[in-house]
Amino acid sequence: MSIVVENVSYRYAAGTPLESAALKQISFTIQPGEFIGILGHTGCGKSTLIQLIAGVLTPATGRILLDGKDINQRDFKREYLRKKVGIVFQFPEQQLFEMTVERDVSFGPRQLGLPPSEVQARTRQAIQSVGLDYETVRDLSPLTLSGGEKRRAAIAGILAMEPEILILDEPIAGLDPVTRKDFMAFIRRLHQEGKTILMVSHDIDELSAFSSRLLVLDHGELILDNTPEKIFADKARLSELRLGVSQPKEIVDSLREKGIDLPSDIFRYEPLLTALINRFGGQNE
Amino acid sequence: MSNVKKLIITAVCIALCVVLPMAFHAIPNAGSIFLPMHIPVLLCGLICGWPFGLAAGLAGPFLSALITGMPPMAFLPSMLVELSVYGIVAGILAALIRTGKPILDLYFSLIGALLAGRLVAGILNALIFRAGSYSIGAWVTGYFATALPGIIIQLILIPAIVFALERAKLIPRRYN
Amino acid sequence: MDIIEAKNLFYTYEGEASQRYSLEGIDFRMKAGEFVVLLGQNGSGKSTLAKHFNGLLPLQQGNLYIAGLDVRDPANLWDIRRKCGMVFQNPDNQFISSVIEEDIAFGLENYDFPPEQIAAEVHKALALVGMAGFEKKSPHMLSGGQKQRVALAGVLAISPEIIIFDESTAMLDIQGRQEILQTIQQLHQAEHKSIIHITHRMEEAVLADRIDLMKAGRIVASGPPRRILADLPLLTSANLLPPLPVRLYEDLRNAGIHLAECPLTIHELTEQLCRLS
Amino acid sequence: MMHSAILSGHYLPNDTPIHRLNPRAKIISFFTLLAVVIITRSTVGYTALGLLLLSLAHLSKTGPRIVFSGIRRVGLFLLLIFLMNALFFNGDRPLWEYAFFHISVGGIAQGANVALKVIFLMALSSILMTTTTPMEITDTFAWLLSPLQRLRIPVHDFALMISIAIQFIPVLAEESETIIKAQTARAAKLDSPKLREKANALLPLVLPIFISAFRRADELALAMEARGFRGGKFRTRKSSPGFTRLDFAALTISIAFCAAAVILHR
Repeated sequence: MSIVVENVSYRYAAGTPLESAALKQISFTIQPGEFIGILGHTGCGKSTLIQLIAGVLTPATGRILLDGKDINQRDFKREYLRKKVGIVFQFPEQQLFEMTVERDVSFGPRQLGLPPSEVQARTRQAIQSVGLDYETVRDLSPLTLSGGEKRRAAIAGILAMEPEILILDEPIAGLDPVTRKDFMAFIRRLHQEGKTILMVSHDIDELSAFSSRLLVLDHGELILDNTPEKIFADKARLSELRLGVSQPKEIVDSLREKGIDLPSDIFRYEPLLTALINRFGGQNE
Repeated sequence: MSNVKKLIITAVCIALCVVLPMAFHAIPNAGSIFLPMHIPVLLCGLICGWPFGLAAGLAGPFLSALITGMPPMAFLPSMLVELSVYGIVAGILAALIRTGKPILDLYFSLIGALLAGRLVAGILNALIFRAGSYSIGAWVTGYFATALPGIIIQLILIPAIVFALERAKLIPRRYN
Repeated sequence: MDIIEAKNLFYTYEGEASQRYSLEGIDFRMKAGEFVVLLGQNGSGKSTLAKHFNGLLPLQQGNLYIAGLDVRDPANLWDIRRKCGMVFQNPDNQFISSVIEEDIAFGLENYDFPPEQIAAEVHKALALVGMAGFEKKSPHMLSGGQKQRVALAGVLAISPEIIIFDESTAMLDIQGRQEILQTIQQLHQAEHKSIIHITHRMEEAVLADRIDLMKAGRIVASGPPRRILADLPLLTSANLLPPLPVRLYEDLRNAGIHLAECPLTIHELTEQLCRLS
Repeated sequence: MMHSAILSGHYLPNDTPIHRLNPRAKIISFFTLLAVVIITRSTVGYTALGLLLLSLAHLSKTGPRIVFSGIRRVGLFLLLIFLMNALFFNGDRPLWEYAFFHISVGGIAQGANVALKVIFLMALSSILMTTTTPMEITDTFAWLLSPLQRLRIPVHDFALMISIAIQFIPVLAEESETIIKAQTARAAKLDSPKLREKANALLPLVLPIFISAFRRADELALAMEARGFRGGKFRTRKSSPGFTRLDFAALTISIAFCAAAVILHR
């Protein structure tokens, strides 16, 4: 299940003075099992890009291929795309509407016309997987849940369609630290279970924690497409793009400036801790 | 509900009169059938009372005509009359009708408002806007036959919206 | 003189199924010109407490004085709201006009400012937040950080003594957050405003004179950032994560590496580590 | 598509003579020209009006593309009006008849007449909306309607209501677009013929839009109260500057056009 994005571009408010090129000639490929972070300032086109990949917007130029077939061709079956690619928009709790959590989460599967037994099984599984207890919440109105619970229920609604590729637009925006940490662990577990993850965020720390590859967008252009190690290595380029680095990387860089040479390719917390322990451990014995 | 809140809810309903037709214009044959501009006006009358329903019925179509050109100016006068009557009658009936079962109150108020609105608009059309060449036949077809699907959809959507807003604690429950 | 004095506040949201107290016996004092951060997880009562200070929520139990005015006396309500301004969380839900100068004039009109003075006050308020020249622009063309600064200008226009930021940075990106934090510090240092900043982000709490930590409707701790943010067991009991430098300080200590002092920022951490080597 | 629909009436900040006009003078001229559009029937009248509108579009730096972009949106509707008149209106000099269809020069003229009126009305309102802030429009209406204040009709609250509505439009428009996209990504289907199914298919789109809109109203109510809003109180409006030579020029031109139209089409 690979996706090829082939020099795709998109224009906003075409034909008016506020017309802006949201995306210009973007090309890259998504291999199964990858965890890709998409990074960039607000307005750089990252949300537009993932909506194009999910087939919710159609590109002005270029193509998007799912297993080699162009998803915007007339003969491409929409339902097939919905089964393979799931997209969670920012603040997904806005889309809750049904009388009960069970009906809201099962909305997707029901629309796909799946047999009731399978719908019920998928709904139960999706609700449990987001950390909500199926029996207690199933008959509650989604509108009366707390902020964090609403977001979990909304995401369960997409997971219930069991997509192989999961696209997340700022999934933990506005959540408090502990809920954020739980959510990131949950998304990581989905990745370990084999789902391909595409996550949009403007928070470097979130993305660098799990992504195996980072795409950096700036004013509608794909500027960088590489592993976090390589991207964080080029500090000048990042500050030019007004993008910071992860906090652990910032610590490594400031220590190296002061003459304490830790390996420069560290950008996550655990490797930083071990490097510091090795470097200063001997000091106290 | 405080007057300040009713004022802002009406403002939001007026904004939705402009937004909903645009949003549903993109969906093939959805917009034209379910008359999106009627829903916020009827809802505003039901929830905030007839003065606010009247305000929404006047300002909604007017702003929409100015900002998006829908309805075109030529159709604006009769639309203003029809929607204002919806807002007023929905508000008055919602205040008067107290059957004890919320769904019944809503249905009676809505059906009453929809009938009254079309009746008044039909009469005024006949008398003023298209004097002479306006027969009862045209009125029935214009306001009922083609709009019937829209009416049925409104009778399903509006109560659903009211109950969802109550569940979300955004408006007070009708009977607690 | 205390600008805010609250004693024994209790509050429950009516219709709240569990009849749980959102505020359970809160005592809170704040001196004029102080910068206090209310820290705590979602649902700990931070916003409920703040909405007492400008009378948005009715005082159910206890007593409360804002700038010497007794909240119990309804006649004081408009003066209290003038002295205690508030900027909210969602940047898009605070505007009453699609032209910035008209939105900022709203507060001035409500307090019967003479019309001919309004334009000058609007210009002054916009300059205070570094948005001079945006008078004719529409709020919807702005970034999240700029929108919050315009909302702040609307509050500053009626020259309050206290400004409450109710999770005003929660929905902003890094750049927007920096803009707001710089503006807050400038208001505190240059304009001597009393600031209450409600947040659940550690790196923002570091800037305060004092942190009040809230959990389940109670203030469970109050003190300078150095003491509160370095107290790992306290933070974890309130469901909060320590700033990265503090977490590193603890993990290093468990591995037998002792830094002289618990660092709160990356700069302090680097200094501590250099001193060690 | 959505953005272009908003923009045909959206305020575009600019420094042009039309922007500098006192809103009261501008709106009085707007209504006078509105009357002219309604009265005009002759080709001479329409060409004169067309030239005026084009020069206004140019003078206000809005440019014809924006002014007439709203019309593209109702192209289908205009065609409908034109055909309805051309096919059914039995005017003079019939050209072709079949059953109840009868095309005549008179019919075609009548169709063109109605279609042109709609186009010019929309162009005129587009010029007004792009050069006048919604608040200026509401203030002017509040001024025009202020005599009603004595009849205890809360004109100022009505003006404030419209101002809040106008500023909410872009936010709610973008949000509805997102909600519709998100629900269609959850395979919400809208093409089912049966009415009951179509209504149920609209629920996942309409319910979240209203819930979110009402939640925003809640938050704005708090923000307004926090800034001292007391509702109903007669708020002191900003004083409106007097008329300048520019304003009088605009008024005389529009009145002159109106007089000419009345004489021409008596």
